[in-house]
Amino acid sequence: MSEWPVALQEIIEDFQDCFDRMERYELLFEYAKRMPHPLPNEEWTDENRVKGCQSEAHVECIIDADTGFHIRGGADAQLVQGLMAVLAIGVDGLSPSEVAQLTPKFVDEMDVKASLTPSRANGFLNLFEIIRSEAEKYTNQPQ
Amino acid sequence: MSEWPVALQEIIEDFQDCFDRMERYELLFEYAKRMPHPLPNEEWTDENRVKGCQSEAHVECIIDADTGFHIRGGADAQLVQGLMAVLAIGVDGLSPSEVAQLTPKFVDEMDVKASLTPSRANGFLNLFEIIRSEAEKYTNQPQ
Amino acid sequence: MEARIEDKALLPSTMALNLNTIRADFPILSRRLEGERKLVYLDNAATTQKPQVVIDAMNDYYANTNANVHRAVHTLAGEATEGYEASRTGIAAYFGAPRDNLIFTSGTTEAINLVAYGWARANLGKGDVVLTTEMEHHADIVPWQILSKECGIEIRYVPLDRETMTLDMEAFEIAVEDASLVCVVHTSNVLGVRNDVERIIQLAKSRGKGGEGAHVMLDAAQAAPHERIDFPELGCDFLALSAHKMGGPTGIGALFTTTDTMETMKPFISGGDMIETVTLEGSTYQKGPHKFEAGTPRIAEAFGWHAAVQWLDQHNMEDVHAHISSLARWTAKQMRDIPGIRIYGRHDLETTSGVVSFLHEMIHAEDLAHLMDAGGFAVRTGHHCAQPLMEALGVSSTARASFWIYNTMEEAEAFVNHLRGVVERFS
Amino acid sequence: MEARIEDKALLPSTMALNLNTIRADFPILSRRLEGERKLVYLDNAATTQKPQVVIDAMNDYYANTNANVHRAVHTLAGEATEGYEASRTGIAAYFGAPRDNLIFTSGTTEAINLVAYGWARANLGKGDVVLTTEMEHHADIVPWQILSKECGIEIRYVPLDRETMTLDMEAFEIAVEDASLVCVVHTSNVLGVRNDVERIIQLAKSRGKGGEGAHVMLDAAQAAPHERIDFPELGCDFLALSAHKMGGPTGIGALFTTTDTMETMKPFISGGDMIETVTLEGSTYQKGPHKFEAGTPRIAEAFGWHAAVQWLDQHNMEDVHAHISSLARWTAKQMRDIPGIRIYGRHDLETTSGVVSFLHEMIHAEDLAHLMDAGGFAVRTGHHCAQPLMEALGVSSTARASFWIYNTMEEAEAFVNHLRGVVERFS
Ligand SMILES: Cc1ncc(COP(=O)(O)O)c(C=O)c1O
Ligand SMILES: Cc1ncc(COP(=O)(O)O)c(C=O)c1O
Repeated sequence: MSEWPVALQEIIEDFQDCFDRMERYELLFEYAKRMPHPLPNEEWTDENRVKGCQSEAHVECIIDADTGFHIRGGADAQLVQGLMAVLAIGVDGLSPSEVAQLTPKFVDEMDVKASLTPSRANGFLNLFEIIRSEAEKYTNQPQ
Repeated sequence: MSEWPVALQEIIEDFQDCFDRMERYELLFEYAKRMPHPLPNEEWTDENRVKGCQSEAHVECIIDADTGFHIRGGADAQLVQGLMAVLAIGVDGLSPSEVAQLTPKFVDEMDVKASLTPSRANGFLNLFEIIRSEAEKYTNQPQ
Repeated sequence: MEARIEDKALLPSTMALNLNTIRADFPILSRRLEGERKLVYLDNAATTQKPQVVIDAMNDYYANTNANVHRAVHTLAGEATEGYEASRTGIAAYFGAPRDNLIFTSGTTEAINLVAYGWARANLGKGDVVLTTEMEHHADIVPWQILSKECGIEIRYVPLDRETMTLDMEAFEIAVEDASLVCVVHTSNVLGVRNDVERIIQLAKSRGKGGEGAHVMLDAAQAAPHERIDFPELGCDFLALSAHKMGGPTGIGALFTTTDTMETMKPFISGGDMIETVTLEGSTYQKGPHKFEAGTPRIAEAFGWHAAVQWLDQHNMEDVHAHISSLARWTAKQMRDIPGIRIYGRHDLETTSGVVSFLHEMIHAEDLAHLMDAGGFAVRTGHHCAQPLMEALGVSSTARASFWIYNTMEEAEAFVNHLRGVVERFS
Repeated sequence: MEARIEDKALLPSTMALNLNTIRADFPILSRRLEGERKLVYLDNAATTQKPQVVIDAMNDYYANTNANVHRAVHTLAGEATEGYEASRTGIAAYFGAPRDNLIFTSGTTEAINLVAYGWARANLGKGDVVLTTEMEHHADIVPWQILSKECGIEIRYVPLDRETMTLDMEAFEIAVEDASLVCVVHTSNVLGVRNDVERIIQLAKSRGKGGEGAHVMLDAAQAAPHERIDFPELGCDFLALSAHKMGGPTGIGALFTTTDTMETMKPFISGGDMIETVTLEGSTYQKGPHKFEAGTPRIAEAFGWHAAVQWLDQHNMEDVHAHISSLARWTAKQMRDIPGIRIYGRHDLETTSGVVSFLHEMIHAEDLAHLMDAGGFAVRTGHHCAQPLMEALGVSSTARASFWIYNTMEEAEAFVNHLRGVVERFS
């Protein structure tokens, strides 16, 4: 099951080292600052909005022939932005087909899921699904 | 507490001799046939209707200077008519002031109350109250 | 004459249900009445009893989870929201429907009012005909009468065929052509008759509104406890239900409607939770069922109803129906032999539900109900909120015994015997 | 800096309540969250927890009594009807009102909709002004917006005085003169502010509608759990409430209205039980509250709510209010010392309810609620169904801690300490 992309695997381990929910939240706040490709507020639109989040969250995917898959995103709540950053760092530079094959199960391994309320979890799943299906569009692998 | 008018006291004892609810119902059916002054269907009007009964029940009071207080009444359900007859026989010929002082407690002593549903009990209490207040109007005793 | 045991051959499928375990699930069935009399509950068409799992689900909600749902972050609110929305999913699935076809209401009555206020007021007007029937419950008559005064729709009633005690389908076929909306009771709460709803829907869709197709609303209050209803398969536009008639709690029910139709509905009850944004100038509404669910929802009730459909789902509803229907048909058959008893309904049809309406030619219906109650038998009497049907039957009320899943052949026999005794003693 | 114990001198009247026995009555309060953390439930303005007696009353109803009410003859139906109507009497009496002033609804939201559909649609039209406020819950805004589109009434809003965080009463005094109906929230669910409802009613009655006197509707959803409301004494025309905010179950609430006003109301939700007679040509309606209570009522819920008012009635509501209010005021005072925290509301007034709305200048409200939840503290975040008020406050949401009768000083201290820790660690 630990067949996660390397960067994601590292993040998972980072979270597994946390002692409790407060520490995991602290780490998420940390990650929120490390969003590799932030999406500035001015670019937040209805189209790139993630539905099902209570707070505002926006995301876009870029696929670059040379550097691979990238997520641009931003959120007003830090915990949301933290989750977004985990994903963005975890998949940064992968091929679209690698991203398309990802499952959201890594969140379980991070032990963060229990700390997410259902509405937050839904928001996260929506986010994940946006990214996965976006990646799928660009993937050459049919099926 | 057994300060009931003689006729009513006899009826109460009649009911107390019953073995169970079915027997009490049988007795009420009997009494239904003994309504001293029946009110024929043709005389059933909105004015003399007893509210709060599910079935139709109608009642009128007559006060005769010589023969005293009398109840004329009729109902389509026999149990209602039976209760009406108990009351009508029990107070027949009393003075209005005697009737006005009556309480509906005699029904408890008859053991019939437990056999009355609340809506039926309400119907009976309405009936009783119509008769009592009618009697009160004709009573010389003030207060 | 005692109930004839050989007639129990009518009851082949009862075997499929384990009535002992079923009865053990319902705490109230072990209640003793005055004089240690056993309760024989035969008022199921008014409301059914609740299995312990339903009571427990609500208990557990209040004792461990209770919080207001939606827009919530804390643990309890998260659990409550999850459970509430899982209830929507589970209940909808029981009716074969996607979760966003289910609008929670306080019952069938509010569900039909939602069709009237939410859909009909927005989509019908002068010249439109709402076609309903003489067999309806008041819940499917009065809202249309009120609406007709307000916006000029015309109401027409398909008559009861007094011979066959079923809807006059020839009259329906003609009347449907003018109808914009057809509102029919799926299964009658008085006669136990199941209308041919498949045909009604098919006719309404193919010939309704001059061939354009009419909308169809089914009042399934009495059908849901009897058969497995698949909302999408039926193909009607609206389906109204109450939880309390199918083992669930009071205070909750549903209107099922299709996504397309839902989009043409105006908000009805409004307030919090159904809006997207509110400004002093105006508001925008949520999409889907939430648009019609204003305010704090019936949270505990949703948990309870969910437990009820899960409980029902343990059983094959065809077996359940066969059991209930054959109890009712056996009982009706026996009752016909009691002098002076007259039965209303079609108890020769296998589709008939658990309802037996009856009268005695001499004993007033209300007296009958009292005399049955004295034996522990809970039967209802009155117009059953169907005065136009009473009118059609030429009576002002009936007594009604109605069976459900937990009733037994022994109860049916005891009922018939007690009734026979009552008739002998009191007529 | 730790919470200053000496400030507890603010809490003189807490002594009057035995919090240990009170807490023992609420099963959920002994629940442990993830990691054996104690639950500190501070989301009482959204919904309160339920004492065991309320849960038991509904249990007992379902396990021993359950039957449909009214028009009923058998034992269970009689007991259910008696209990249901005793609930109406008991709940009405708790609010000082005769039983036939109480119309059961599914909550405050439906109660206000009943005023809009049942009274306003029948009595107001073009040229009439409905005066409400910027402080309202959406339940007291959206129904008026919908009505205004339909029948041309005009809505005006009394502004919030942003300085004092109370209603701008000068603006009210002027605006009331044109108003036919005044709809005001008794106690704000966001600010905890109690409006001067006595004066509002007095002004509306003396100066409203050009001196003729306006009708007044109070949204008492947040007031009922806080103070003893005497409906006749208040002298308003409508009072809307929810059971679930005062220890009762979900799915039930009430509209109180006077006999005279009730007579001027049209039926709203229609169907069985609210009619006198139904014929194919038309129907006549019942008198009194039944006219507005169509269909199978919320029977178990009425039993539960009745138990809740009986439970509350054991306590002196002035002590209860003093306890809750001083907890909230103490907490707000401590919180003002936490760097970056901003409080919304007037916590210098003794009339303030148990609500403390707050924000941190750096930490998003939703993050704050998660971080508090991690400590076991259930607080809510969002617009609290009061977007116009948020707009007036210049924010899009707040975090909100709200106290009720069972909350303790220790919980308030723990809350302040955890919040201080969160702010230190996360900002
Ligand atoms: C002030 C106020 N009004 C109305 C409501 C709506 O109450 P309910 O959701 O119970 O209908 C609430 C509760 O959210 C409230 O706080
Ligand atoms: C056929 C039918 N329709 C509608 C209703 C109304 O249901 P409820 O009272 O639960 O709203 C009933 C129940 O009385 C019914 O039997």
